[in-house]
Amino acid sequence: MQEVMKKRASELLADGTVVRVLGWKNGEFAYDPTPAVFQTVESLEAFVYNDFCASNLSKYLIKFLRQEGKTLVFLKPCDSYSFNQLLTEHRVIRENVYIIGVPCDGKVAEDKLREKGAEGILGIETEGDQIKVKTLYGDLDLNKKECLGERCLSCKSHQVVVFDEMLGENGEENPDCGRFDMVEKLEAMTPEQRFEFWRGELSKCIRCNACRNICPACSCEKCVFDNPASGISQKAAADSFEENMFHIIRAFHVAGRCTDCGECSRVCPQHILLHLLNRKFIKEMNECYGEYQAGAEAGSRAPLVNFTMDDCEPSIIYTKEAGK
Amino acid sequence: MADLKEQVLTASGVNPLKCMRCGKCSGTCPSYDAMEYHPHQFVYMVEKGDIETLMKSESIYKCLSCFACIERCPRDVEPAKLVEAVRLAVIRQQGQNHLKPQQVPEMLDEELPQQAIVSAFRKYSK
Amino acid sequence: MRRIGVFVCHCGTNIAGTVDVKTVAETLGKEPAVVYATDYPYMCSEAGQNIIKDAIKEYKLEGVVVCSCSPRMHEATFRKAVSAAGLNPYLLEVANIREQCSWIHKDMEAGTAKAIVLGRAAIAKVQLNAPLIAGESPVVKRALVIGGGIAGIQTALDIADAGYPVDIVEKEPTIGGKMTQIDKTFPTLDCSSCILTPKMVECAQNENITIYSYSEVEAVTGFVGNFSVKIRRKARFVDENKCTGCGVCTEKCPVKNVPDEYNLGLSNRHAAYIPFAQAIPNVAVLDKNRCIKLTKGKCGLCSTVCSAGAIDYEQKETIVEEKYGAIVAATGYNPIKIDGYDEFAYSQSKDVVTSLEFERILKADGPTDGHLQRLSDGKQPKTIVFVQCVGSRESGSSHGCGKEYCSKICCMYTAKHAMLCREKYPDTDVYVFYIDVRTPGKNYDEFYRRAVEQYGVHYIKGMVGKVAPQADGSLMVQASDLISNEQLHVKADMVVLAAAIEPDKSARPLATMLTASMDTNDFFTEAHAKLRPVESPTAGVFLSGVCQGPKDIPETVAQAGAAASKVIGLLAKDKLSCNPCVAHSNEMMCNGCSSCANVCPYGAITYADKDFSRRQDGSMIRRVASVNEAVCQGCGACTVACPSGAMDLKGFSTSQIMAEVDAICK
Amino acid sequence: MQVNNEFRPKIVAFCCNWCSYAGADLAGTNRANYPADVKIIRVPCSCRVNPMFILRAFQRGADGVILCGCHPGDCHYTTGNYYARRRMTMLFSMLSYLGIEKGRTRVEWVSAAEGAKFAATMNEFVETITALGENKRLEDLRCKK
Repeated sequence: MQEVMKKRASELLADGTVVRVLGWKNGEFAYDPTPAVFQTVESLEAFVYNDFCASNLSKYLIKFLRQEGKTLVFLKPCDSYSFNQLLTEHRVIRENVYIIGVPCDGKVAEDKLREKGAEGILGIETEGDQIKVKTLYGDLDLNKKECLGERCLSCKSHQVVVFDEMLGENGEENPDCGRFDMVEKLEAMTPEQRFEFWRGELSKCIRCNACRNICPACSCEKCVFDNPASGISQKAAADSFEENMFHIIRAFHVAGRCTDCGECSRVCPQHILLHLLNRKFIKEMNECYGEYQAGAEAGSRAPLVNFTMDDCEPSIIYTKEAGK
Repeated sequence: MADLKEQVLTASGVNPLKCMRCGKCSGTCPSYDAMEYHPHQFVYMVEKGDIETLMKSESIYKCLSCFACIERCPRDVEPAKLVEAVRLAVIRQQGQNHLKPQQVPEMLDEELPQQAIVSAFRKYSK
Repeated sequence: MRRIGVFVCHCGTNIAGTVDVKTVAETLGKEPAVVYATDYPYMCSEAGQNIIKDAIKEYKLEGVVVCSCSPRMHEATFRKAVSAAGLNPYLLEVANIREQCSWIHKDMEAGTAKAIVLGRAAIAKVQLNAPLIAGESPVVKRALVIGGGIAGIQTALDIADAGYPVDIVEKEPTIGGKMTQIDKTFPTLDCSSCILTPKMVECAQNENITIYSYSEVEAVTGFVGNFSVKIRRKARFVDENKCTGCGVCTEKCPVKNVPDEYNLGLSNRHAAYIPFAQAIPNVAVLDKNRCIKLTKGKCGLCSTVCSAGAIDYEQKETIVEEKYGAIVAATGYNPIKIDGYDEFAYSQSKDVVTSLEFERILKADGPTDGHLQRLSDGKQPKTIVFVQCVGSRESGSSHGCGKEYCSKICCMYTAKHAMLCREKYPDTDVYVFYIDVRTPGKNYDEFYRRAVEQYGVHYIKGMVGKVAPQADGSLMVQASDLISNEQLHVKADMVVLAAAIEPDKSARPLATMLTASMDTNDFFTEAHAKLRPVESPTAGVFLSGVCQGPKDIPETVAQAGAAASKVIGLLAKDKLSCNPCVAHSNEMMCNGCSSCANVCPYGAITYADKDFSRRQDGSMIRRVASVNEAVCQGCGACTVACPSGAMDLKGFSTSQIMAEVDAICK
Repeated sequence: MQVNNEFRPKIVAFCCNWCSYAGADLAGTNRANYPADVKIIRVPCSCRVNPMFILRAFQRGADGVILCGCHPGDCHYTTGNYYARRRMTMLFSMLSYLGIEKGRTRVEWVSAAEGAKFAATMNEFVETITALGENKRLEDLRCKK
């Protein structure tokens, strides 16, 4: 796949269709490819695409919004939802982007490989269900399914929802992904248990802002937490409340806009299950206001900037819980 | 006295203060002429706390419980429920339990609907 | 830190009775920013206001906190005072220590403590208040009156007399409203048409008045002084300018069995019709649902007989768009549907009628040509029973169509009906069953007493429980007489039900278009129940007649005049100052995501690409929001929808509210 | 009488200017009592209330926060309370999800005519919050072990 992508990118650069390519190149470690911009055919030498290329490229397009020339971007299914959402919010201009959709059946997580004993990872090769992990200490043959990142285990859709051309075959939505299973489990707990759970999770936060910086929905010119006029600006959490505040407000700000791409949890160095906050909102909004998938359709109106006259009352949350 | 009023109000769930004295209940009542105290008077007398007079009156047994007064009342006062509550107050005062659980088995009989026994039990015991 | 002055009002003993005002002033005086604090028996009095003005000058105050009654009461007063002393009026905050403190707390200690906290919150807020300057917007010197009944007519005439152009929109083919259907009016018993029709004619002839009959308001945008309204003129298939109102088409039209609205369906009219003889405009209408030509393409008789050539089967509805400075709602009322009251046998017997139907029976141009007759057999009734409060004064659940309020007019018109029956037909027995007879008003109780004493109408206190049609065509009325404590059985020939009145169905959608508020009964809410009874809380929208609450004709006319004078007061101004507490967007932080525009009910937010290249951290053109300050009403929905916090509300900014929260929770 | 050491909750009530604030004024005019623990902040519309404000109140030591607005359909700005309703539903959902006691936050629609309802609501809310006791969970999530 990497070679096909490289070839297409070279062609489009060469014939002037696009002036830059947004893709991935190897980062500091082989298991951590980093988003990269390529402006010449020669530079595409460094272009990488493998099962480590997890990062969502959509957000980087905001930067090229008004720059000269078209940008070629490779979008996985997850990323394409984010792209649509950014389109809805006028953060990208469709005409300025050339999208090549790439199918995805899950990306491999480095920590899963470590669990399987892979140290000193040098590269990865995929052959169907099997992956060959090259390490300093020799190759390791592993089952890909067992090495997928958490988010890929409950992938909502294998479908690229917006593209100019598709490389390989486009996948389908996956409604039975069980992505709300964990949310349901939490909901079934007593408030005390949930409190304990979240205390454990959120107290790990070191306010590195990785979740915010990676999130395609968190693309504000200036985040409220960096804005002294907002009244809640904070560089680091002064007390545990501010940790909560940060995560609640962040979840609230992306509620209805979060496409559930799972980048927040993927990049969290403390492995906080941040996506469970977003998924709670998605689930609750689905239940209260009807099914809505942010980014499935550009231009759709998110539940929180919409209403019906006979919406449920907020107290439903309490009766719901009492009913459990 | 006050307890009795409280008891009637609780048993009936009626708030007589909602009454606007229009008399539609009495206007609609089929047993009106048989009653010494008429539906609208029930509401007024309960409100005043004059329950004992009602308890002594035959009127409470003249009410057919047809609920026309409840149906027609423009203010949702439900006079028939007050009549029923006064009847109940009378029964409760007449020496406590008229029907003890032990008595029930011997009363059982093929002809008698079980429901009648259950409601009688409910009504005639404290 | 700003220099703040605190002024604590005693409001006589209203505040001082449960709040230790001296302690409040003393404690607040020790707050870091406060340079002056005092208390006074009546801050709103001239002397009280002078204390504030003097202190502003003497202590060079940069912010003022008044601890007094609700800001809804005297905020404007104090703003004016502050402004007179040279301080921006928006550098004032009112701490509500009366309605929300002294009046609800009996304990002095708790009340005083709370007053101090409320004062602190106001001090914290005023520290962050920005000096705001109200913008100005021009006033379009034209008024719109929606509804052409007596309320709308009177309002329009009064506005027109003051020299301002005014348009009346009436959904029926003619103006006039309910008053056209009424026979006589209480308490003078003069003829309704005789006093109404001259006013209708005056409307038609007044150069300042344009009547859009058979028209409805389709959309309203804009704001006080500058409304833009779309009026849908329904097709009447008759050219208004050509039609002479000769009525030939209405006689020749072969479709004769259309229920006549003017007679409440008690008689029939043709498919081509003029509602009644004195209609304004006196122009025919073709009923598009019943006209053979319009439904089947055949006939065309009316066109043949019309010598003026006014019939136009191709006429389409049109939209008129016009700008107005003020809008008056005068949408009126209707009697409620009483089909749900089975006990009164309204649906079962033709001889059980509503009071408005009874008006039609009494009126000379009605279905019986003004003869008192039973609708079933045309016989003159010998015994008539009037039932009061049918559907009025009911609590919600009883019949589902009842109204909790008193319809106000029924007692008087029933007395009128009873009197007229006895006067014209002295051999008639007339009973009125009432719960209460309510006759406040000049000469009203005298009128009612006359019905009893001079005309011998039997007034019986008690409600009718049942009306049962008998085999012989009579009606058995069963009712209670609460005074004699007996149940009555009256054999009647006719029963007249005083049905409750309710706002016209068009009022609710209109209120939505006008963004004017309504109560649960669909009556328009006034800006202040006592002090601003003819204004809607929505600026520039005024209320005339029953759309605001039940009223009789004299009251309606009085209110119509009052609404007109408010409109005239508005139109007399060339410019209006806008509410400065509006949203504004910080372009440096705006993402241009449109979340704010999605939730704005006024369409006040627009987007434009702006060049931010001079900024060092990026050379970019960005899409950013801007707020039209004349359109924004300051609700703040956008401020929460905005994820980046770029949108804020002047006067209620995020930092101001947070400061209040902090002060209260301290 | 306030007795020392007795727990008195801190309660912040956000009231929309047009309905609920006027309703609160009416409660005052009618002398309908409710505890002094309730402090009202006036906002133009319930939709002005940012979830941030509510969290901020809890952070600063509030034990309960209640938001009052016009009845749905009666908003002075036509639609404001509809948005507020959704936002608050979601906020409550999240707070409950994080294990915060239900009942600490509440939304109530109070019209300008419902002075009695305002007082009754506040009495009830103060009772609920007094029973729940001090707000601990939202004040400190990490260090209380």
